Amino acid sequence: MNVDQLLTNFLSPPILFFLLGMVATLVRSDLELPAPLPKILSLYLLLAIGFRGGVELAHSGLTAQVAATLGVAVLAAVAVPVYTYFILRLRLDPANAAAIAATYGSISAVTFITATAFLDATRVAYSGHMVAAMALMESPAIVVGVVFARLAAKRAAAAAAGEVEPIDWGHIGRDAFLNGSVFLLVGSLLVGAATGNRVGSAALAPFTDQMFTGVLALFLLDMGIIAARRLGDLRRAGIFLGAFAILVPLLNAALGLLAARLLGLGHGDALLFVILCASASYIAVPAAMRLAVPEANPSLYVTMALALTFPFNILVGIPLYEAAVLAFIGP
Amino acid sequence: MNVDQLLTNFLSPPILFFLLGMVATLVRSDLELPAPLPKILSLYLLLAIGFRGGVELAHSGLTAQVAATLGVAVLAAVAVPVYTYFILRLRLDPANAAAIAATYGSISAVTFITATAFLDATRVAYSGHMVAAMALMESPAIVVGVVFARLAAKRAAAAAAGEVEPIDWGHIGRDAFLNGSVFLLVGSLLVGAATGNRVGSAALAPFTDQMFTGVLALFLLDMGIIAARRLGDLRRAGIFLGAFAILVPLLNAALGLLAARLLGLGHGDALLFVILCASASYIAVPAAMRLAVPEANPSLYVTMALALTFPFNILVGIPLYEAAVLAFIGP
Amino acid sequence: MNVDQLLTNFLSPPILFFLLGMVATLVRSDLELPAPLPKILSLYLLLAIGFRGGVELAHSGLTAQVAATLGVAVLAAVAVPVYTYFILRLRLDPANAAAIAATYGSISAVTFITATAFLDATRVAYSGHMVAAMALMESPAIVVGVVFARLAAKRAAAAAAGEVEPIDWGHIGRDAFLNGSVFLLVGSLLVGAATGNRVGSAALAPFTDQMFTGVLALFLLDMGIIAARRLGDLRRAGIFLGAFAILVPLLNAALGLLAARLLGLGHGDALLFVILCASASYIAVPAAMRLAVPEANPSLYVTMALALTFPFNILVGIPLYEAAVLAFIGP
Amino acid sequence: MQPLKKVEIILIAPELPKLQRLVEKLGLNYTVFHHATGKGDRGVRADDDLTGVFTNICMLTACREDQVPALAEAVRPLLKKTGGLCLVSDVLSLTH
Amino acid sequence: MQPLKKVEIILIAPELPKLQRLVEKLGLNYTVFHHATGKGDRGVRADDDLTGVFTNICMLTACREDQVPALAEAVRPLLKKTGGLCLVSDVLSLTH
Amino acid sequence: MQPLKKVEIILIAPELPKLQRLVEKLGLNYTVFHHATGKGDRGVRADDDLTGVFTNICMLTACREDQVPALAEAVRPLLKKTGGLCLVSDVLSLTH
Ligand SMILES: Nc1ncnc2c1ncn2[C@@H]1O[C@H](COP(=O)(O)O)[C@@H](O)[C@H]1O
Ligand SMILES: Nc1ncnc2c1ncn2[C@@H]1O[C@H](COP(=O)(O)O)[C@@H](O)[C@H]1O
Ligand SMILES: Nc1ncnc2c1ncn2[C@@H]1O[C@H](COP(=O)(O)O)[C@@H](O)[C@H]1O
Ligand code: NA
Ligand code: NA
Ligand code: NA
Repeated sequence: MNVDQLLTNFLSPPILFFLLGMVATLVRSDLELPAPLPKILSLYLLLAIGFRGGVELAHSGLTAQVAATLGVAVLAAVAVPVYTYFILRLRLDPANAAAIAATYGSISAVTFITATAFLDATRVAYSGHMVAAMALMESPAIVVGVVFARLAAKRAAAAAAGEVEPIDWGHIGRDAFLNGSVFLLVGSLLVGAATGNRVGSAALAPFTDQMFTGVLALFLLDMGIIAARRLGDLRRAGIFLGAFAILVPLLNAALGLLAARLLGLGHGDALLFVILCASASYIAVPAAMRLAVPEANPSLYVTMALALTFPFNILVGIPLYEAAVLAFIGP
Repeated sequence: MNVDQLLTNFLSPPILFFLLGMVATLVRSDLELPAPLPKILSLYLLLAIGFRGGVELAHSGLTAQVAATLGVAVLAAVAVPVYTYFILRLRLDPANAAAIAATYGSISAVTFITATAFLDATRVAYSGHMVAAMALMESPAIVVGVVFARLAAKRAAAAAAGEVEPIDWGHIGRDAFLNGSVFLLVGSLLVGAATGNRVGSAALAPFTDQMFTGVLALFLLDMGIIAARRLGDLRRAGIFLGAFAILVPLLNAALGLLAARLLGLGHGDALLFVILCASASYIAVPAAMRLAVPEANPSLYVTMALALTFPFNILVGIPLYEAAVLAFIGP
Repeated sequence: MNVDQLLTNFLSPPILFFLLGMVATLVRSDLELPAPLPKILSLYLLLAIGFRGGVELAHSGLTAQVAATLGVAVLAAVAVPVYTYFILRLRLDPANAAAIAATYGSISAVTFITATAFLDATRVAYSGHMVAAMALMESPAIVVGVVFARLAAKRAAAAAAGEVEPIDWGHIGRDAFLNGSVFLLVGSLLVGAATGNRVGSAALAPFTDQMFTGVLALFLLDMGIIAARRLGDLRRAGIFLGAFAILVPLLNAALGLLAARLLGLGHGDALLFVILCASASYIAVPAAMRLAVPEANPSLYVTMALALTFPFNILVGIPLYEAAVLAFIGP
Repeated sequence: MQPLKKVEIILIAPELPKLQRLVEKLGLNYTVFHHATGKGDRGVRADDDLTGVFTNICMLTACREDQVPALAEAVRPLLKKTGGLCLVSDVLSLTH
Repeated sequence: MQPLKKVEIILIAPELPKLQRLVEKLGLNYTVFHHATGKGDRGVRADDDLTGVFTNICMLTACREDQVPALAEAVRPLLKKTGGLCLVSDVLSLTH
Repeated sequence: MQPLKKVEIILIAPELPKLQRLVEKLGLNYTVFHHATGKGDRGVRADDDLTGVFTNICMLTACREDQVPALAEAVRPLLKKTGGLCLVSDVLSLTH
């Protein structure tokens, strides 16, 4: 990866505000974004990225390649938590293995959004259906994770001849496919797709487009603050999970790059697909796991995704994957 | 009403986000806008609509027709709660009758704003003093409602030979004319009118104009969520109040249309005047009634306005009234 | 000061919204901006003014005059709390004297920002490093104030032969230089300076520039509300502190004007330097004093800065100082 | 440790100013918790009503036993009018 | 003044709907305090996790002594599953 | 049901980290309620001061009787410095 890409990424306001947030925590400044501002900012980002993606989708329309991309996206979202689960079981109990597998099988919308900002800054085109791909990749891992956890619990209960509470699939499905962030993303995508070709949608543009980078910067400031707060918990995670939080994203990125190549994705779409595979969820999945798999320890799965994988992806990952895409797929 | 009007209204992002919010609640997604975001959004909308109306008022100035319009607006705001009170007394106790009458005598700023967005989308002009009309129509119904409730309470107390706490007019007046939403709307209108012809005001435009549709969409998303939440309470309201929540707005719209015709209002202003008459308050009035008429049941008057009248007006009402205006007043 | 300047300042939306807020409280309207909105707005203003100043700094670069200005700024920020402390000791105990001295030695970012809005409206140029000057002037007074308070406490304890808790310099330094508002202002300045000459920074402009006046207006609305709420406490402050809250800013303004002349600052920069000297802190300093000097009474130092000095500066001060700058330094 | 009575008053939010005035008239210190939701005889009080007047506040005041009756009398009419709750219990207060 | 039991239930926020359903089934009135943070055997619950599901709520319900056992039984499984606290104490309720 | 002491500590918000450190040193679990306003000997604490440092927090901790003295000693200096309140009462804790 050449120096200029690194700089373009590093010297972009959003990234610098992320670092600023980390510094704030490390020097023990009392800077913080008062709740519920972070929640509000993430709602805005989901609405805006969804709506913009939908509008572009309305312009481009659904092609065979689009369908193929979406299919592969779902496939990846199911495959990743399965293979990672078995890796994790080498060291962890089923509950924690399942929760972490789900975390890395799902995606991080903000990582994706930061990558789109990088592409915008480097004037590289990407298509709206990648947002649809992101939406489709958020939920499957949750279901996979919960299933693994429950099956293990069943076996344990059977062994102990105790009884286990029956699986409430309706609840799990709701957590997976209807949780606030997934629903808002998909809904905004549909609204954008439905109105994209009509005059009305233009009226939303100043809100969804012009504010976008600014809100992202503000949100990353907060992400930096809370990511740094969790650095302390990393010790508890240990060397195995620490390595996992860096190596598995790299591996998933490689697999994603391969898939992108086979799908014949262009430069921008390829990078976004790679970042989706490499990213880990710290919103939708933890929210679901907290209730569906209460035995799992949040300070493991949230910390890994937030304090290691997220910073790694936006600071090192984006330019690294960009270089790989250029080398492997071309501009 | 021709299909295209319906579509222009339906396929506008704000309306679709409203429907999205309703769906979110109906499918039991946990999507919600964290408090105090909805309050913040409504403060913004009142400030923006007030300021923009004031600026336009500064440009157009006060004419005889403007004065006449404002006079008729106040008249309507006094007449409606009076006649509806007696209709409601057929079935309800004085307290609830008074609260509901006040609700329908007053107006809904967001319904008005949604109508302006519709006019913007269909490129129909309207004038700034309609915002002044809206401001004037918000309070009178509150006073009328409280007076009816207190007089009834007095009679009841006299009959029971018990004593009734004296009416605190100062408090009622403050609730009616100085409650936060009315005050901000009027104040912003005055600020806009005072600065409209000076360079300074332009600096506010990006904030008050460009963000407007986006914020409206976000607010309607929340309105959809909370409106759907109250659908369950409708059963309690019963068939009489259910019919009231649809028919009275239609009747008021018809009266409003007549008045608009007599006032010689143009297309845009006529539609806005009609929507003001047809709309019911779910912010200013409930806030006032809750304290001034505590015996009245909020799950009646809030639910009717929020779960029936508001959705009816923005989904069906706007295109319907538009068609009526076109037929009865012309483009 | 000629009438037109007064009008340009008075008839600007931000100022009128400030007055609107004061009126809201005085007529006992229940209008208020729900927490944490005011905190959010001030975070935005600090981020935006910092970033914009940094971008301009990146364009202009550091000159000898810039360095000189910053040096004098720090000097002023140290000198003012020292001399005011001894004035205040004539009537007050050390703790309150120290807290008030710190309040007037530091600056008010919002007063500064309102002045920049005034300059923008009157099309007068000013330079980005004035934001750096503001950042440098925020903290020193806090240290000075705490030192005075602690030395006095030491003497008292020695006299009473009691023991006094040792000064926690790390904590004081953090409160002074790393408190949220200072940190965000400086950080945003650095981010702006680092990215100002790169394409990426432009993406932030709509957020930091176009929303700016609107957010300022909204924030001043809240400032008006809470300033008026504290008018009642003024009685407790008494005539001495009342006079102090007006005369000391005027004196500091005069000294600032002299310094600006000696530094050879231009029209815009001179006005900003004067307003910095004249303004008093009601955020960073109170936050620090509350913990470092708990014996001091907040309803004195916060009330003076918020209910007297701030309104005086933005309503009368800005046009007054502007006239003085024009007379003493020229256009 | 000084024995006191802890009085907790749950009231609808917009009545808080009135409650504060009358508690201050009795010379009592107090703490207020905001944005509480709840359900009572008069129905649900949620936080999603745009008006902000439908949430509850909870005022906690620790006072001497002999101050309770006056407080109770002062609060009762408020509870009568818009509903709510007033609980009294025994506590020990750490003297500092 | 009527003697009642005050029951305080601290639970993780997203379980609130379930808790409300089961308290309402017992016909009890209640007040809920939101956005509480804390530390327990299962670690810290802060308010900075973007998901909003890691904060606690505290439900306060004043009920008759004979209603407590049923409430306790109903709450126990929730506490078992996601942790929390349930405290019972004596109070006098101001009758209005 | 296990008999415990309920300790409620009201303190100015920015002192919370210090309070948490010292309660955790005693190995106690706790719950914190935020953004409480109030009035005490040192004046009013409202939520409208832009700094956010003038509101109160209330920490609730249920502990064994023998843990109370140490807690009281640890808290007293904080109360002395910036004011506040510390109340102790008897509760039964639902064992789960
Ligand atoms: N028994 C109770 N326990 C706890 N909170 C109560 C109780 N009764 C009433 N409340 C609170 O007081 C508010 C008003 O009560 P009510 O006047 O009965 O509608 C309710 O919304 C609850 O927050
Ligand atoms: N002894 C206690 N005192 C106060 N709050 C507690 C106590 N134990 C648990 N909690 C609260 O209950 C939540 C869950 O507790 P736990 O299940 O022990 O992790 C914690 O986050 C605390 O807010
Ligand atoms: N008797 C009391 N009852 C309830 N809250 C109190 C009491 N005394 C003090 N407080 C709370 O503690 C804070 C500081 O008290 P003080 O140090 O007396 O100013 C006040 O703002 C109140 O929130
Ligand atoms: Na992934
Ligand atoms: Na109406
Ligand atoms: Na100063």
